[in-house]
Amino acid sequence: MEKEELRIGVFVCKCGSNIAGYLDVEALDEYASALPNVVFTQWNLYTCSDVGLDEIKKGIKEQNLNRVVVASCSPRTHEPLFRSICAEAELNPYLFEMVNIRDQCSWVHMNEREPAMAKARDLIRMGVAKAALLEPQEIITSEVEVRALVIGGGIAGLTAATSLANRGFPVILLEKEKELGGMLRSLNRLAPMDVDASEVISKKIKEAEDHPNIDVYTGAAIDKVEGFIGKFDVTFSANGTTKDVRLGVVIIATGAGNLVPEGMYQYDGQKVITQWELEEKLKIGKIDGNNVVMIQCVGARSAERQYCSRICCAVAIKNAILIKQMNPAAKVYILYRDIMAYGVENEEELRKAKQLGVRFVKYDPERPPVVEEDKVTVFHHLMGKELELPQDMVVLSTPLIASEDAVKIANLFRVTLDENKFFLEAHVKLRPLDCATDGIFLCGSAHYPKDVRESILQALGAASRASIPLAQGEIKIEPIISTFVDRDACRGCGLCVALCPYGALEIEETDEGRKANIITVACKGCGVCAATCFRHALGINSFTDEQIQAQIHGFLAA
Amino acid sequence: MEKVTGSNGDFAVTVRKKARYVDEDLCTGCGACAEKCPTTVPDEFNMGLGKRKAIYKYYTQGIPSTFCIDAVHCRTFQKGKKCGVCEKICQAKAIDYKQEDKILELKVGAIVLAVGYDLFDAAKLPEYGYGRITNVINALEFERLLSASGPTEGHVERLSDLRDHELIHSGEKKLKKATKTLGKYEKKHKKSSADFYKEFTAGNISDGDEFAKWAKQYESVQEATKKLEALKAKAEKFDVATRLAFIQCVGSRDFRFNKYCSSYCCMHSIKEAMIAKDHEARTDAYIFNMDLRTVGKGFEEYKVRGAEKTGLNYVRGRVAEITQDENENPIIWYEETTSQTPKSLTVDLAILAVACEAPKGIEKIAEMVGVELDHNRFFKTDPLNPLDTTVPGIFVCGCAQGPMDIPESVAQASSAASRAAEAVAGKA
Amino acid sequence: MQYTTDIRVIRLMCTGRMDPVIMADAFIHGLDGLLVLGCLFGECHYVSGNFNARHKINMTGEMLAYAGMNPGRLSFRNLSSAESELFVKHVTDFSTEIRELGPLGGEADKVPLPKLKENLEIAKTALAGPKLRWVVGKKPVFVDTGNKYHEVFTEHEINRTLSGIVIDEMATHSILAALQNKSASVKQLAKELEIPPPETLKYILGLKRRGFVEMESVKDHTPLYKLGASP
Amino acid sequence: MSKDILVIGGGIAGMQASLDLADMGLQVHMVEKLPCIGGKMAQLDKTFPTNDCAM
Repeated sequence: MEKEELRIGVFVCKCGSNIAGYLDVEALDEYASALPNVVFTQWNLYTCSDVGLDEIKKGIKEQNLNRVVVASCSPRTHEPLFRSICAEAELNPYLFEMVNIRDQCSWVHMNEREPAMAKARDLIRMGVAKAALLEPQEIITSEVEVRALVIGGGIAGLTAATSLANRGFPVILLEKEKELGGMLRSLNRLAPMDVDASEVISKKIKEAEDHPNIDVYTGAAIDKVEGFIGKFDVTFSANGTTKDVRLGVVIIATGAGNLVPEGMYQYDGQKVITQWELEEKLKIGKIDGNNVVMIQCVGARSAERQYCSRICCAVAIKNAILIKQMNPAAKVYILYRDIMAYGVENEEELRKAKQLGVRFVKYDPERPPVVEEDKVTVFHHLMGKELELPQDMVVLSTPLIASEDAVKIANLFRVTLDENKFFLEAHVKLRPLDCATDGIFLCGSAHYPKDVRESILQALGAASRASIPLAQGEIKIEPIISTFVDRDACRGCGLCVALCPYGALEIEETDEGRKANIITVACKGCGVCAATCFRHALGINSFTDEQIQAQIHGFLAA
Repeated sequence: MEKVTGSNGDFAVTVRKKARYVDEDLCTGCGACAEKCPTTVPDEFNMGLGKRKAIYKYYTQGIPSTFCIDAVHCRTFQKGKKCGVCEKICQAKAIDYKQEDKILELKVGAIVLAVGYDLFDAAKLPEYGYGRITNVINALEFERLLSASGPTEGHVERLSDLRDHELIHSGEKKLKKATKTLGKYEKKHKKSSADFYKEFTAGNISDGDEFAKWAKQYESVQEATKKLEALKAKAEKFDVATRLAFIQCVGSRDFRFNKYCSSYCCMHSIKEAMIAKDHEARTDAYIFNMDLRTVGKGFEEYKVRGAEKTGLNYVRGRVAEITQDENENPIIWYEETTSQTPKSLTVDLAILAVACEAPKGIEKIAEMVGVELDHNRFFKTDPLNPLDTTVPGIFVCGCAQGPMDIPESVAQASSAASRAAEAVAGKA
Repeated sequence: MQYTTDIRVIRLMCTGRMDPVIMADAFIHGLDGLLVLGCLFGECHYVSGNFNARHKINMTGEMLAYAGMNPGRLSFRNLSSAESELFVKHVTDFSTEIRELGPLGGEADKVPLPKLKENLEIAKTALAGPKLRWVVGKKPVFVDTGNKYHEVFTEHEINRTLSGIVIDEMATHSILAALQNKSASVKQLAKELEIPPPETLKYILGLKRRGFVEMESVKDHTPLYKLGASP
Repeated sequence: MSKDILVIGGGIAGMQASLDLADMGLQVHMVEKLPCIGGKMAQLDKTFPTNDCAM
């Protein structure tokens, strides 16, 4: 590339009295004019005002400036504005550099005029030194295949698929079982609405199956996944045939599994059963005997499985109520540690259960209940004495555990699982429905145990998140990302690939041998790769080694 | 918002944009105006624990980052005084006392109600003494004490200590002024006040109104000095608050107020206790609870970590009453249910985990948009269509639908977005 | 809020961008102190960038200390974007610490100028080289998922290995620098570089094996070494 | 018929809903009664369960 003559323009802002009250802005302007490559300088009362912005445009046009430096406030608030002004004047916006002499100088050194001036001069000199090395960059765009993949045909997957389809986006829905519906198919009634689970799920299934925008594949398995947001290439087989499809986004709704409490509390699946098995019995309306004892936190909140499965208390309360309603003479005990009846409805159900005569006994995990042939012995934590409860049936509340397919799906899509093998969100609060890998979203119990209402909520939310790239049709990326500064040097060692937190690097075989390939769409520009590469082949646009060093040298060269 | 007409897919909304009295396009957010503003008022962002000016930014990192004038407190607006300091100081010429409310007419296809929640007013529970006992505060107030950007820069101090510091500060100011007055007498009569007072009380000087005034002034200065000294001596012993009691279910799971569980308070208290411990290693925190509802992802682990690593004490039992001792330390009276014994515990601060309630004014909004509320005053929804209100095209998210934590609010917000987008696509 | 005028801020997207070479280079150009400020651990806006930064900064600090610089001149501290008071504390503390240390190459540093800068140049070359960068780069992988043979290492083990490599790298690069203009025997090198002769021999043999040095001649039964023709 | 959407409330939920909708290409009007958006979350110091900063 031919070296053009550098013509740097420096604009120094007074920011009313915010800068000018503590720094001699006109002297800074004069100082800047003597710096290398600086051909034009100007001070403004407010550089960000319409007048100031026009001056920048005029400078670019009339003085042929090819780099612009503004010494004012924080790039956090004003860099986008100044960049867009450069673009309006047909200067590449990435040839702009901002120097903060307000928030980091005049405001914080109000009582030290001379040292503050020295600092302001240094900062401007450093900014000019970096500006001299700036290179033009172009916004990167990548097309998005307008089609979504939803993995899992339970309540979450069905809801997400239907929501996207309603918005007009084509959806492929994969379910590993022969039938859609997931867990809800095996459940009896749902609280607090008191409706049949099968009714709810049949309606959802019909809605999805009849939807012209949804292609449903049951008995499906995913074989291979390649690509990234906007262009996931997925190979799957369903009912003996294999298909290749390209998809823009993916929603993971693979649900969860049930813990079978082998070896705990005399579990036998007959007289000592799980809540899951109780649902089956309730469905056919056959409960033997009058004495039912439920034990909470079986295999949960323990050393080997520390988490609380969230829904089991509500499930136990719901089933206790159903038993009481079927047989008011029944004696139902719930042995618990903490009753997790969170929220409005669950607390109401808890109250209802108590009113119906369901007994709640708090037990200490140090002294768990003991199940025997016809009784359960439990130390009542609050009464401080041992109780013997006769039993005709013991129901164990076991946690939902991660689906057996979680690891496989996670590996295929290169997304992370948490320590309990549930799918991990990108950020607990800011991005609770996104995976860290762009273009992949999650919902339902694949994320963590959830009830029906919460699964529906999350599914709609995931659909919302997934619809964004689909609606935009393309992805725009700030070009401040990883780039090759010396591609020949790269030997394809793969160190950068191992360290990249975004999976934005891969190794490919090229005519010149093994080389790293930057997946620009996935890169966020943190610079870990550049700071690690021992061949010094990688850099970050607008933050190259040379640019950073120019700033440091600029400071020290005073 | 003033008025809503129309139905699904076709709403006309009237919005009143309140005057800020500061031109948002001109204001650079520099803050010179607030520095010079003479009017100080309690800061609602800091739960009244800090101070702000009558021209202010709601909080430092707030958006928009421009300032606005609180016309209720501003001298120019209220007393018709010729203040105008902010107008003079503002170089951007952004102050506009004549700015008026603007009425905007919007045509929209869907409405999302995200009106949030209010905190339960703990003063309704007389037994906990909130509002009466200085060192009983609510969880959000405690949050501001913990915050580095809060009124104490993150040092957890007893509110009574903060009050005493404030008293010392204002007392010193008053004393300075009173001493100045004494000085005037002294100068005039070329006599020290002490000498004068000796003579005066001995009856050597008797006549003259002025002397009586002087003597009175001297007496009050002496008294004020004594009080101030005593207060200062007391303040010297002030330390950060290390004994903390967190009281759960204040206004929640309570038949007198809200029967429901507010969902997030257990975790909130555990978090506050952990952060307090983080700030000050001597912190000894107790969390009084009926059940610790740690039902979210990573919550139970967080609770266990709180006990194991930071030594929080989880006490099962509902607190019966809070009183205070002679040092204004709250005393927590409770039954330790695991040993069936009544007990008491003296702490530096009692923090009430107050319930999450539907916000004030929700009835007005509900009426305006025509949606129904449930019996807890939250917007009514069906668990199987958890975002849809009783009016098609109007959706709800966040705590306006019921208490929930941040991740749930964020997820629900996305869900409501989905529903709203489906609605304007004609498919809701 | 006011703080020291001693600091100049250089903006990076993430501390993960901190290249050991840039850090060494800054001191060579006369910087007295370098403070890297990043997100709190577990709150990195770039997922794991600050963990990477910590590994690199620790290693670089060790290397520069080995080169004779006071390790207090390079520091990594953490805060969130809302903690302005903490920011002030960090920069004020650091400024005080550096003022106590005085200018680079003074009494606080083990090696005085100009020798210190020569040593730092050698350290920079070593920091640019593959060995340290590879091991420090792989550190998170070794600690989290293990090496090729599924051996997972503790952080302590990796740090011990790294310390060893720092010493080796500094020594070998010192030898290479010493041989730049002349040939020398193991004994001469050992004396000049203050490395025990057996160690020097080990490094020379290692360098010879990889072609970085070669034997020039034998004088008085003592081999003389020079830089290799094609490393 | 208008495709615009009105979001009432500028707390975390209102902001997230607005951002999602705007990202989908829809015009969003957000109304907030206080002078700044951010809601109650801005008043929080750190947030559970990761103890990261609320800002």
